[in-house]
Amino acid sequence: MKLVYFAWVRERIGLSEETVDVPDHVVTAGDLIRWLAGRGDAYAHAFEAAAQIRVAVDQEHVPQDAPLGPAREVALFPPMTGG
Amino acid sequence: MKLVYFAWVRERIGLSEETVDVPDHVVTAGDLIRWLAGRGDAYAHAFEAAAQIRVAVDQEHVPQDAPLGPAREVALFPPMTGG
Amino acid sequence: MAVDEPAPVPAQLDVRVQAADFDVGAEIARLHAGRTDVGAVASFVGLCRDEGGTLAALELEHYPGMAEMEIRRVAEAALARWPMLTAVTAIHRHGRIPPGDRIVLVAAASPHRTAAFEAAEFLMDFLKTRAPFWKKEHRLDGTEGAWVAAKDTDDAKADRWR
Amino acid sequence: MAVDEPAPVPAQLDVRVQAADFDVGAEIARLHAGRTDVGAVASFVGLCRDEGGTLAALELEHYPGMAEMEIRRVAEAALARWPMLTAVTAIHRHGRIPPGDRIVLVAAASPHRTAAFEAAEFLMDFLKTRAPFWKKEHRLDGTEGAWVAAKDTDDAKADRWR
Repeated sequence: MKLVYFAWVRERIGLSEETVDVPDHVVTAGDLIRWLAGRGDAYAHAFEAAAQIRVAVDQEHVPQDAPLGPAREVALFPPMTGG
Repeated sequence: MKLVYFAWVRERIGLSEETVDVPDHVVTAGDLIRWLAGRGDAYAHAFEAAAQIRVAVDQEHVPQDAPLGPAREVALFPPMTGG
Repeated sequence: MAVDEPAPVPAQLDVRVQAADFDVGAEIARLHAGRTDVGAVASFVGLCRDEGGTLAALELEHYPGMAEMEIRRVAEAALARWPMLTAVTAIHRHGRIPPGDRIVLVAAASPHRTAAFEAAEFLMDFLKTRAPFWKKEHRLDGTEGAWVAAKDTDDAKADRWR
Repeated sequence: MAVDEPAPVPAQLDVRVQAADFDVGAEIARLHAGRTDVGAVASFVGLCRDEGGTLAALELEHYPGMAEMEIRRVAEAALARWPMLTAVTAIHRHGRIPPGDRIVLVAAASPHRTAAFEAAEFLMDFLKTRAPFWKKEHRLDGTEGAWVAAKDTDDAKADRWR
């Protein structure tokens, strides 16, 4: 699964994107955030305020309780501040 | 007293402006409209829907029950349709 | 949203009543040129619209002097109501205006967007119901058109702000 | 106000995400050029604002592809909600933008003004809360600035429309 990161999520992890093998117990977007938070200090810092994190699956916003399904690209980022 | 007319009030009367001597019993803007309506068929037609007529005294909107006071210029016109 | 914070410098107020067309981009740019405290410019352009394909032009009659004063009074009411506004522009044309041409521009600048949007809509609502302009239709077939009737919905929109 | 009258031709929808600046006057003119059924164009320009005199620039990061798609989804929601709209334009810049420069333009055209005003405000409210852009401050003294925090008031504004 391709993961892409933006803004301070990207900065804290130190990567713009990566491809990961996600374990079977990761079903929802929220599961993915919790699993990523356990991958080391940088990830723990990026996802410490997990409820704030926004998720897009194949470039569409989804709530954290949405199943990821056969996602090609999952993006994780802070609340948007455009406009 | 100088009177100025706009839009269909002007067209019905056939004048853009005129100076009139107003009798003493004409105290309010509404009195003026009623008095003007008695000055002949053209005026009667212009002021037949008296409640619709808007009045400005010295270039400020006033309600029909406002006293005219020492007005220099009184304007009579239909509801505005600018913008 | 510091709605009650006074603007750091007096708000810029520009009201024009003119026969000539205006440059929308230049007017909007002028509302924030040379300053960095403006985050938002909301604007509105009103155009001569041909409902039935029968209109040659609208003739906009106005009350010279009062038209400008009344628009200025409306703009000053907007500045009093939204003290964070940094600038307001209102331009209203008179004379003969064919379908598709611009009639009116209002624009309001502010640090934040809500005041700018609200002020622009307020300006249009009161300009429609208070500025002394009247529209007469000229028809393509040469017959005399009607005076455009005032709309109750416009009065209702202005009444929302009271 | 024939709010439920379908537009006579399909509404024109123009969404752009770009580093370059845009021409506000040309964009607004394009929303009504060559047609006589448009009576109203409401628009909004958002600018880079320097709150404390310490900002060198905002860096606007975006999610390429999704940024344009999401703004398009918001614009399509506006066209569905106000079927009388004849055209909508939304342009959002990315990259480094100094104080005073333009960041975003939204504009909505309609026969009547209420739909145009409401749609322009709707577009900004949802563009703020849904379009994947993030602002980072760069300070004049060269120190690294903060990521701009999302505002609860922006969520509240978007929630008004639900």
